[in-house]
Amino acid sequence: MSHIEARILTKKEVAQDIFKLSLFCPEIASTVIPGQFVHIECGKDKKFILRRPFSVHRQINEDVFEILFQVVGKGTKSLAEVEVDSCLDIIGPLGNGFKIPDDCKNVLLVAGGIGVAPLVFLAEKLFLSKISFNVLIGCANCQKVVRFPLKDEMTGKIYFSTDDGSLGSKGNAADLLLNHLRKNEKPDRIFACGPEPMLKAVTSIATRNGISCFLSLEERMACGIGACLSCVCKTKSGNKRVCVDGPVFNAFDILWE
Amino acid sequence: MSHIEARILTKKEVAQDIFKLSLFCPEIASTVIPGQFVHIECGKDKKFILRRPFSVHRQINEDVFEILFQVVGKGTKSLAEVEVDSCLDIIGPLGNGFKIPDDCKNVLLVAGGIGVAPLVFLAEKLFLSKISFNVLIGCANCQKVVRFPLKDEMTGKIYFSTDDGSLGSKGNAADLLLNHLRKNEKPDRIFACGPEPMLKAVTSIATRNGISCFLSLEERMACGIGACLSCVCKTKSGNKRVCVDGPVFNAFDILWE
Amino acid sequence: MEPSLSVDIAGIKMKNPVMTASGTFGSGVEYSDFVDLSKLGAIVTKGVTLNERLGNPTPRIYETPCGMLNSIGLQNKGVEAFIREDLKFLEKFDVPVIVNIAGSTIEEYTRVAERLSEESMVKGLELNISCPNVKDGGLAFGASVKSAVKVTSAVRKTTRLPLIVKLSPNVGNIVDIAKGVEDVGADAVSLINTLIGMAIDINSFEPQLANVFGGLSGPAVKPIAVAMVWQVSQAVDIPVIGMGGIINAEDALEFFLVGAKAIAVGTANFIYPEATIKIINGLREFLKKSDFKNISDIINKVKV
Amino acid sequence: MEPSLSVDIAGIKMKNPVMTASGTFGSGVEYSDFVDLSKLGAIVTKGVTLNERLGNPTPRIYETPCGMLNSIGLQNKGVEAFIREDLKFLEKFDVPVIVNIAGSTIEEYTRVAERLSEESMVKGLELNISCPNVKDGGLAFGASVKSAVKVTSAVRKTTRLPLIVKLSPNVGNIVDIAKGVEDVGADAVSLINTLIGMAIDINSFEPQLANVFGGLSGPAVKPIAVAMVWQVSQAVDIPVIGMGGIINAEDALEFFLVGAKAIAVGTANFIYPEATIKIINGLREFLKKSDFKNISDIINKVKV
Ligand SMILES: Cc1cc2nc3c(=O)[nH]c(=O)nc-3n(C[C@H](O)[C@H](O)[C@H](O)COP(=O)(O)OP(=O)(O)OC[C@H]3O[C@@H](n4cnc5c(N)ncnc54)[C@H](O)[C@@H]3O)c2cc1C
Ligand SMILES: Cc1cc2nc3c(=O)[nH]c(=O)nc-3n(C[C@H](O)[C@H](O)[C@H](O)COP(=O)(O)OP(=O)(O)OC[C@H]3O[C@@H](n4cnc5c(N)ncnc54)[C@H](O)[C@@H]3O)c2cc1C
Ligand SMILES: Cc1cc2nc3c(=O)[nH]c(=O)nc-3n(C[C@H](O)[C@H](O)[C@H](O)COP(=O)(O)O)c2cc1C
Ligand SMILES: Cc1cc2nc3c(=O)[nH]c(=O)nc-3n(C[C@H](O)[C@H](O)[C@H](O)COP(=O)(O)O)c2cc1C
Ligand code: FES
Ligand code: FES
Repeated sequence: MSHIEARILTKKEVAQDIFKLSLFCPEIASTVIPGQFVHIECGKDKKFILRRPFSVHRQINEDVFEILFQVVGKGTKSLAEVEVDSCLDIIGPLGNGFKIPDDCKNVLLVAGGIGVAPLVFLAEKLFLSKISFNVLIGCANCQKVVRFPLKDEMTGKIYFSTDDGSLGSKGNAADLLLNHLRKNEKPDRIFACGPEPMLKAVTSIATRNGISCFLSLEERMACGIGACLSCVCKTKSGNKRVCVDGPVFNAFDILWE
Repeated sequence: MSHIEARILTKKEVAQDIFKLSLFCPEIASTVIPGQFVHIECGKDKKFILRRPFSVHRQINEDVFEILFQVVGKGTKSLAEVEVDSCLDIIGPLGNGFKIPDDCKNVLLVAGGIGVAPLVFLAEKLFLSKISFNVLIGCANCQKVVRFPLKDEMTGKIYFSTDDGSLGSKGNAADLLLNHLRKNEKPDRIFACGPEPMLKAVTSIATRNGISCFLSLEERMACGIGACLSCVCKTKSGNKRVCVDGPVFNAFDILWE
Repeated sequence: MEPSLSVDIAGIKMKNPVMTASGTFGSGVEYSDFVDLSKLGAIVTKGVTLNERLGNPTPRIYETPCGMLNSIGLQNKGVEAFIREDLKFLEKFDVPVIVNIAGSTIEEYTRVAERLSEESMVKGLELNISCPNVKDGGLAFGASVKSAVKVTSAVRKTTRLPLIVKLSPNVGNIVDIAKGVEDVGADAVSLINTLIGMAIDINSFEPQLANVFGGLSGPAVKPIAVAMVWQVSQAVDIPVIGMGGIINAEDALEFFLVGAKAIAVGTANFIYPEATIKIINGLREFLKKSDFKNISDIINKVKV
Repeated sequence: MEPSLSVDIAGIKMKNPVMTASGTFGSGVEYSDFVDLSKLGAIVTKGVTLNERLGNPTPRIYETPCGMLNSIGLQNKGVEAFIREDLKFLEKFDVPVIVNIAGSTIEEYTRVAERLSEESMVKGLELNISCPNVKDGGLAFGASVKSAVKVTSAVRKTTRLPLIVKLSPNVGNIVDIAKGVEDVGADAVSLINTLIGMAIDINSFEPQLANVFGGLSGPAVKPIAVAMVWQVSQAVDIPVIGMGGIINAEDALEFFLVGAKAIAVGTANFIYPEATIKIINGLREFLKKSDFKNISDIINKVKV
């Protein structure tokens, strides 16, 4: 875990209000695993005082990693305005990350909206581990769709759905999942990330189909390192902190409110 | 009086921690008179919420004016970091300005430190009005000295003093004034701007020598337009607001605390 | 159809629920270059006392994180000069004028109230019993239920004008005080006044304000103000005027949602002289966008 | 010569006057990657109750202008697990541990205090009678002189450990409360806890916190905290521990100048995990630069 200044190498608006930053930061890039996140000071100016958590989107090499984020409020707005070559104050890598069991052969990744961010990193790791996978992505509309940068040689297929049907099938990620399970071989495990209603729906589908399922959760965070207890979620084994006990949890352990 | 966005045309560090900005702002540049000031939002980020007042340093033409400022705290620090071509949110022109009576023939300008800012504009007006003048400038040291950009054809002479003797005579602006009055013809009027102790000293010298004397005062300001009553000074005719009743006052009216 | 912003606060009819906060808008004249005063819900003038007051020594303000301290100390020219000059100027505008009044004794409050009640221009009185900036400026009155009730009922007897009591946040029991003044005839309460604060210059070791203490205002205090407005609006039946850190329409909406029937804009005027107008327009836009017909549709509609 | 930062707070010897604020530093373990815990003046742990508490539902925090609201609600694993796990971990560091305790009843306070007094690792107790986030979490105790005195004297009888009482700013008479707890044996007071606040999501009309109210902390509250520390430190003879919005050494200096003998760092830890260490270094630099030999040379030295 480092607290460090990371230089911004590139910045790009990859879809409507969705930005990608690549950061030079060997301390984090060399050790991070998929599902982990970084805690970023989004404005030096102290108009907002707390950091904001973002998943690591891709590990480019030992020195560089990327984040992908959507502008939703003042912190992300300010982050979208940073300049290339300036530095960000970052703490990371944080959290537990996605665990891929050895006997996993066939995996399904399910993303809702910006939930795609950590799954790209995971897909790349799956590819390296020669585990086959498919990707289901639900988005609001085609303008919000982020390219899922699979290398050509990757085995995974990507399926899209949009709420308005402007790309892929019409519907949300859960619809897409239902449909996919109907037509395809049952995966060994589902990894999902996205808004809470979608995660709930995915969990219940996984339950009904008896598929192991892991979710990356989001909660508002202050410290990001387990001290403030702001980010708890209820689980079968009591309150857990999303920042250190998660953000990835076994879906069947979560007690939804 | 306008509330307007002014584009920054140039920015320059003209002396240690002293910056000059030129601003494109016809509304203000075309109407401002020497001694008036502008009220500037120094950071869009709201980390500090109040504007900061700065004298107009020069009227370049009908469209452009300059300010000259010293970095002393967070507002001026942030202002020193603005980028050329970005815009500043400005209210102005504010305040009464220096009055030059018609029978004025020979004027003395006395500046302490950054107090030089409004006097350059005044000097240029005096030159255009064909009124002869001299300038006395006291500074901390030679690194803090700002060039007083008199046109070659201008009649005025400039004398410097520094606290450490690194430029001109050793001493402060009041010493310089005493010395000057001893050797030269008595001016019709003194215009002075600088820190309070210096203004007090100048006032007492002017009093003893029976010279009319006008001062540009500084007080912390919130509104800048006469509403909040934060910027008052005591005068023989009661409390006056530096922002609208001043910033220029007859030195003999001021009741120093 | 344009949504309706008009409200009636204790009989004062306002085009919209956006007022100016006392002491931050002068008497209106200072802002008339930036704001068409007739477009405001109401103008609340700066605090007026019986006789002229010079206020506190300078420095009188200091900026703090997302806020400011002030210790103006009720500088004003006294009620007669106020009527002669400030009220006179406001005659040409079509906007209700509410006069904020302060005093050192109950008698001073009642005399000022009586005098202002003779002026047809005055549409309401706001009783400042919460100024933290002068030893005798009313904070004492606002600090306990007993004294707040005493000054309110005394003023109530001298005027038929709508009477707004401005509450102090520097108390443990703002709800009790609100109920107390309601019981003795206050037509509305307004809150919050400033919070007692202090700042030190670590180079000179001197307080940043000549008066040592000052009143904290601005965005920093907004969460405190919203909480108090919510607590008070649940407890009283008279209208609540909310203020404290309102910079934009979004901020104002928080106050309406927790029960404010009108809001006042203070420190924001210093930052953006047109803040009041921007807030009025922003509220109209919000209602339109969300298909509300009337500002009252959102008042007290927080889901708790 | 290096200036001396060491202080003695009610018999607790500290290398420097920089403590952690309860609830913002976990039990220390969470920060041990960033901070050498042995370098701190003292660690004040998060609030401990007799039995495990689950705390409030989420969202538990919300950011406000230059501040934050929290409604954690005293989540903790209870005093036995705390002793077993957290205290155990802290054994390997050379730093005084002060345990913040809370309860719903006086009996709960005394039982927790009694139990902790058996542990040699515990160098002091901080009585949280000011948590605004649980109905029964002590705010009731901190709201009046009478109840503050009652719980303080009860705990006093059960422990010989240095007893710090943490005061609420949500009162009109913090000075009276401070004097009251001093009279019944408090060895020090610490202030301020958080201010009651609220924020509304104007899109969903819901409060930003599931618990509706939260406690405001961070730079926004600093001027309020400085004013209260000054008022209290003039009124009591026991040491005052100052906190509220301290981000850097300059902020800390304001508190020392108005009479704090030590300070605590809260919200700043979330922003910069090394904030405490930076503040300690900053204080040392300041003393050196200004030729002070001892931190006590600046305590209570504001020129008023
Ligand atoms: C472990 C983790 C990983 C994340 N990874 C990504 C990512 O890769 N890309 C991405 O775009 N976003 C990610 N998020 C969400 C991201 O942190 C929030 O969008 C961001 O904090 C909002 O900040 P803001 O200042 O723009 O919004 P604010 O103005 O603070 O609030 C706007 C909205 O965002 C919500 N929000 C605020 N903080 C959080 C939070 N911590 N988690 C969820 N919602 C929040 C608020 O409730 C509000 O509805 C992640 C969150 C977590 C907890
Ligand atoms: C009418 C007027 C004209 C001015 N013209 C100029 C100018 O041309 N060039 C220039 O460099 N400065 C000028 N000043 C001073 C300038 O406004 C302050 O230096 C500036 O506001 C400091 O802001 P800050 O945020 O950097 O300092 P802060 O961090 O706010 O404070 C740093 C120091 O500056 C002092 N200060 C803060 N506000 C003011 C103020 N309004 N006036 C005086 N001191 C203040 C503080 O007391 C403190 O000691 C003028 C001030 C006035 C009132
Ligand atoms: C400079 C200044 C002067 C004030 N003068 C008065 C006053 O005379 N009477 C009064 O009742 N309130 C006065 N107030 C308090 C404001 O009316 C308002 O209650 C407070 O500032 C909170 O609102 P805000 O955060 O929007 O400024 C004053 C506030 C400021 C900042
Ligand atoms: C997330 C959070 C949790 C807190 N928990 C406690 C607590 O358990 N007990 C307590 O006495 N104070 C608690 N506090 C209050 C702090 O100790 C401190 O008094 C307050 O935050 C002001 O300091 P700051 O502005 O530096 O944060 C908590 C504060 C925060 C922000
Ligand atoms: S964010 Fe502080 S415990 Fe998770
Ligand atoms: S700055 Fe407000 S009256 Fe002068």
